[in-house]
Amino acid sequence: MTENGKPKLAMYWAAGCGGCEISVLNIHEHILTVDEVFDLVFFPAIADFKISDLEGYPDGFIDVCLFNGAIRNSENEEMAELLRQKSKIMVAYGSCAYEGCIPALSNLTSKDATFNAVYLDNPSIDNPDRILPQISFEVPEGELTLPEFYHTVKSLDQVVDVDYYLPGCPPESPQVWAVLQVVVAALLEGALLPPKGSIVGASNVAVCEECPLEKQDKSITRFYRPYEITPDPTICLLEQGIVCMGPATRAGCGALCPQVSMGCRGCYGPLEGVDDQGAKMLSAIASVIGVGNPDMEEDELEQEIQAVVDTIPDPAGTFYRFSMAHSLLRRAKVNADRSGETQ
Amino acid sequence: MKQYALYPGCSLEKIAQSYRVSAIETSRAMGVELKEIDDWNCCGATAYFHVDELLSYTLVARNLAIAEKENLDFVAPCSACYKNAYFTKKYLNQDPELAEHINYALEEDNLHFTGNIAVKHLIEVFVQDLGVEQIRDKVSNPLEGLRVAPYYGCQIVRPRKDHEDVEEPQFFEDLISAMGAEPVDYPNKVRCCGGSLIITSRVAALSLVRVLLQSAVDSNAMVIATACPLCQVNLECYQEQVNQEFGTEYSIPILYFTQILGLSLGIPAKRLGIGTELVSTKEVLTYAQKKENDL
Amino acid sequence: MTEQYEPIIVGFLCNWCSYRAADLAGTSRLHYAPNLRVIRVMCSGRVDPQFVLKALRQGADGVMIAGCHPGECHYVEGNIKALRRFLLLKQMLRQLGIEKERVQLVWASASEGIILADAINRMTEEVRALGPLRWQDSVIGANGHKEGETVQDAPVPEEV
Amino acid sequence: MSEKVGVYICHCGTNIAKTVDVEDVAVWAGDQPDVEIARDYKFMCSSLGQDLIEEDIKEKGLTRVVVAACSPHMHEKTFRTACERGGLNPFLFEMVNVREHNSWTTDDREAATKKAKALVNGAVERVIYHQELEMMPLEINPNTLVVGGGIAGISASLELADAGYHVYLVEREPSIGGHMAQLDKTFPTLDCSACILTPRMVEVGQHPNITLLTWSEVENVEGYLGNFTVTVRKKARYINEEHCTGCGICIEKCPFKVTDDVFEAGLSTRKVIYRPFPQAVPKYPVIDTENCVYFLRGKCKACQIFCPTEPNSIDFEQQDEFLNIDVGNIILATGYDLFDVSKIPQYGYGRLANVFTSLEFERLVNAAGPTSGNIVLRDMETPPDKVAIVHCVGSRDENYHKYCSKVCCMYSLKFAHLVHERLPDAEVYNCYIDMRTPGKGYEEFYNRLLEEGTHFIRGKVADITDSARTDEEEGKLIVQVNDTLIDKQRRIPVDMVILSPAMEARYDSRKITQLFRMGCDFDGFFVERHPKLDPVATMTEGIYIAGACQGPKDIPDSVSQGAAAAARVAGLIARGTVYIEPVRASIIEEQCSGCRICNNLCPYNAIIFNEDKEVSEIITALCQGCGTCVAACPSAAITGAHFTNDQLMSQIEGILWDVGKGLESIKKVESVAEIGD
Repeated sequence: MTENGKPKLAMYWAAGCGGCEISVLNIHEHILTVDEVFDLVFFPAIADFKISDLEGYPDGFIDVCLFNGAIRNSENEEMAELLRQKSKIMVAYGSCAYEGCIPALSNLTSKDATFNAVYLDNPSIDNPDRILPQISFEVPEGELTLPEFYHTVKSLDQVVDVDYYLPGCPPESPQVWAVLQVVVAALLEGALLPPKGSIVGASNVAVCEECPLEKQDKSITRFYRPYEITPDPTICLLEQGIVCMGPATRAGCGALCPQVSMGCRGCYGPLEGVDDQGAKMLSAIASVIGVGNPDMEEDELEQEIQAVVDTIPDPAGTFYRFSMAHSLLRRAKVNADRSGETQ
Repeated sequence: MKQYALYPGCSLEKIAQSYRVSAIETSRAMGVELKEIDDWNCCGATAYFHVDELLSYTLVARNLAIAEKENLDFVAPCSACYKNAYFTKKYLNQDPELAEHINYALEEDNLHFTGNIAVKHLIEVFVQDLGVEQIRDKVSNPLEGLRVAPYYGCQIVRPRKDHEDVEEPQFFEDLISAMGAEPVDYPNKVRCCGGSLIITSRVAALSLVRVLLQSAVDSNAMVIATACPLCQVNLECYQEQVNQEFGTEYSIPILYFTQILGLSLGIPAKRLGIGTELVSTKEVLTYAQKKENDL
Repeated sequence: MTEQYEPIIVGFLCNWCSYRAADLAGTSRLHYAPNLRVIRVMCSGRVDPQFVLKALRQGADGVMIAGCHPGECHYVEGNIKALRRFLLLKQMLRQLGIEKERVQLVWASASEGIILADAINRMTEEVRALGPLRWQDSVIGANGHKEGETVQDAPVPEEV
Repeated sequence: MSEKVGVYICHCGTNIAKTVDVEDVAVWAGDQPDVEIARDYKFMCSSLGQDLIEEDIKEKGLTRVVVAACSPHMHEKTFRTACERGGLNPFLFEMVNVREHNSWTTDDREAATKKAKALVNGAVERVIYHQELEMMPLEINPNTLVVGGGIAGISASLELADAGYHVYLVEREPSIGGHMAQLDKTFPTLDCSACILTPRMVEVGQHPNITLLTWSEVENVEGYLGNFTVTVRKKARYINEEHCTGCGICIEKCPFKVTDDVFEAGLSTRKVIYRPFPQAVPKYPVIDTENCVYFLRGKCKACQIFCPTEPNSIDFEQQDEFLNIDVGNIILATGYDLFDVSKIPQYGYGRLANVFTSLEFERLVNAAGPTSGNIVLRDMETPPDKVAIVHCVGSRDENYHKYCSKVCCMYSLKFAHLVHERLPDAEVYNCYIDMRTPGKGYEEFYNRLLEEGTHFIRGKVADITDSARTDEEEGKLIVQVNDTLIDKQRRIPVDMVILSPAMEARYDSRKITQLFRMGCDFDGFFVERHPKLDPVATMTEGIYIAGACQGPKDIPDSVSQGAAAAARVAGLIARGTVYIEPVRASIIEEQCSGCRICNNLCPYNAIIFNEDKEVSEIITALCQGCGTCVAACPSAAITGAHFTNDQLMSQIEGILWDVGKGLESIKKVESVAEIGD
């Protein structure tokens, strides 16, 4: 804490949608307190900072860095490493930085398939020479460079050491403000910081605890996609056949989505002791499929259950919507021969 | 008019003319056409299979292939032909190399066996395809009081096909009751009639025939109905020799089931080939007399 | 050291049926592929899909879950839940590019040592034909950000 | 987590050492992290082997033990006790199966050794996460339920009752006695069956420790070893058991008769209000509502009118009663059914009058039977001159039952003897495949029959027909059989044929196994825990089986199994509390979100929802430890003792240590920040 003695705050926006920046500004009048308390030293989203400014700071100059967005290309990684070098506390802010989120869903396909869809065969593309972006390109004026597009999207903690995780897509503003208060209390009054690596701004019980919908025994005979059903708003959505990730996702958001009859998507990430949110939810939801009993013949049993399973067309996309990068398998094996398999 | 590919077999050419004639008459009366396969060959009967299995399969496969050309179900009135056709189709379906080998031979006649047609005994056409109810409706001259012993012979039920119970089949009895006649409880109905043994070891075959005749007498049957030309010959033509050999006086008429069925359908006896038997069938005809003349 | 690639398959065997079937195969000296490494669980219903993914991530080339036939589960219906999870997991594994032969569910009662031994042999050959999986190196490692390395035949993106 | 693990690799003589390089595995294990000491030893299960463990724990301060040897089903208990003796909690121990699952299944020494190392490494990684557990005490309710009042059920009940324990004996028929009550004599001693059975029945009827519930069936079973709650439906007898003296006047006066298909096997009739047989226990009759005129058309009531008791014992308004009884153990002795001989049409049963089943002949030859013991044909008058007895009807037969029913040879010999005894000049032909006389005095009994001049024909009967071929066969039943000893087809004319059908499992045995949550085999007989070493126990704790329900057997075996089951139960009751494996699930309340995914997963209803706390809870006593809910809980709030997620996850990592990452084992990557790949 040099010059004016105010703690230094930085926020960077890597592969993300910018919703996290908005969520910081969304803490309403508290933003004034933030401004009063903190000295914004690097916040490209709201003020014109340059990388050279960042490089100019001494190591550890920034007290708190809120890093949001996943690591999609080399620039994201370099900035992450640079910010880590320059910051005392690195916070993986929001689901992208914490566990890959929507960007990481591209791990279900490959870099070439992505380029193919974006730059080559696409109805709105006119690219006869089939030009693809290159990392470096010589022009008379000199060399033009672009960051390298990685095969696999990674979460922040897979490239640098992360101090705290603030889940949510985006994190709920009241949680953001609560975290900032803790940080301020620690920096100014020397209060104790939570142990390194812990998840802040979320509870360690599942969303169901905060969800007001009435819950009974679960026995599901088919699943519906949101457009296929208008659910009873007072009863647990999962029991009505809507895939709701609530049971396998941390609370903290106040169960906003289920209260408007939308199944929880799982953006606050898995609970303590769960290694893979997708597989865990799959296990829970499959166990309560209410079809098939021990007296049936083996193949009839399988057919009946398969019929229910078929009503979830995209299990990977549904169960790994936010935690793909943190899943045990991280990505799909792309050179597998999937020609024979129709989706 | 449902059509079938009729495979008459050698017996129906010569000694079993009456079976052939009565079969065609009764099937036509029941709305079924038995269309004889052209250029059919011998089916190998019971003997040839044990001499050369491959060639006997080829013989039968050729007949099946001809029937397949017209895409009609294969019908054999004689039990031996039926058994050979049934098992040829079964084994060729199970053993693709055998089928390929035989088809290679059939190409000479540009024939090809695929095995996609059904193989049926004539009695199955009546009992299964037409069904007892339909027959009962068509019976215009029910043979009340005529006690008939249903003699299946062995090859219809054995070796085990997909028939009902091999030991206690009932379909022949149902057919007889549909004719208005009375089927007799005939304990030896699936016992062997001696078959070709009648030539090779006469006394053994004759004793088997004797058992069948005695059993019919014990069950006080008036006539034995058969569904196989060889059984008919053994039972009828050798009654005389049985009597000489064992000092018995059997004189039981033996008719084909199609002949008795024909009578019940009101078809005159002559058109059913009745009258040429060695053992007089006059008594049987008295049961069919009533309605015959007003036809 | 035989050059031939020897797949490694992790087997979750339920204590009452398939584990005893494997014991029986042993006591009757049935020789079968030594590629299966067994983990004992009390019931196939205890096998969490996370275990399957963990085994694949740690380098297993295949995973076999073996339980009692439906209707014979010592805990009445543990195997039914295992079947439900397996059928949904199978669908997700295909999206993750894992061939369906790599993760199998087998029923074998305590007296069916032969059936389990045959299933192990069959699965070993099927996985051997598919080749090593080696998730850590060949999938996460290979698809890391090494410069310029492209992956040969990228699949057309699935329309869901 | 650093622990001091002791690893022991057993040679098992040569069983393991022949294929697994045990020394190499021990040396390799020695320098794995957390492994304090690694030894290989010839026979770990020997007392010396166990001492090794004990001493190492004491001297080296081991905190975990891993033994790589045979299947845990063999010696897990042995090594757990060894750990306990060494002062280590027995659950800080993990066993590795390198014999049945490894050395016995391959000759490839290299592969077996590699596999052994992987399995040992998996066990070492797993055992580090083991927690101390205590065996769970379980109070054993001293009452016992015995299902089935045949000789097996009776002997089990008497053994327990005499030992001073209370028994509920439930029997489906109006009286106990089972099939044995229908028999005349018993082989080989020719004791009269009723004479040796009825005293035991009376004993049961009068025993203070036995509550007899006849004409009753078990409807539902809940609970577990030591604490079963059984719902029994006591069907209405329409007789008030307090007042009825058993005088039998009602039976006398009842004007209606029906054929008795159950006890008299259809050979004679019984009244509509009836006792199956005179010595029935209990003595109270039963009204057969399907044939009783009162129940059909509301008239008669003769029995009530003539009943001498005050108040009247006949009570037409009586309803079925449902009793909930609490018992600690259950013994199933539900007996057997006879194979339906009409399924073999060529033997002519049902078509040929004088073809009898063995049960029908037992009634014929029984002094209390319909013919007071005179052996006569179906016309109930003419005695037969020639009798044929056919063994193995439906047994040892590809088309019906492949197994041998064990008792038919002996009772067929008994029948032959009874015919000789009652009809001295009758000829008896026994057609058998192999004469099986395995018991004490059985072979001597067979020799006795030989001396009595029985004709023994070694051949399977082809068929039985009444179509005679010679005068001598006229009017007779002709038994066609291929006499393999003289290699001739024989046609034996006889007057009477007795068929000895196979013993089959009860028609509803599958329903019973679902009711009591235990297993039955393909033929429907109940499955024992171990065919040789544990024939009366089942895979389900607290459920025992005895008698023919476990497989065909004769009276001596049924009695000894009944007593054996009783002894097992008495042992448990005597101990009062039993310690069972602590493999149970439990919910961490703080982590439970009340999502209720687990609520309907438990077949034992051990998971309930606490409405006010809005969390789910597990009744530890009811939980059987299958772990299905542990795997299903989406917030990992349910943990399964001895099979926790950490234990299994680390075991997975352990057994795959040699994959991909070359041979060095993967250092445990700390959970939170995984630095780059």
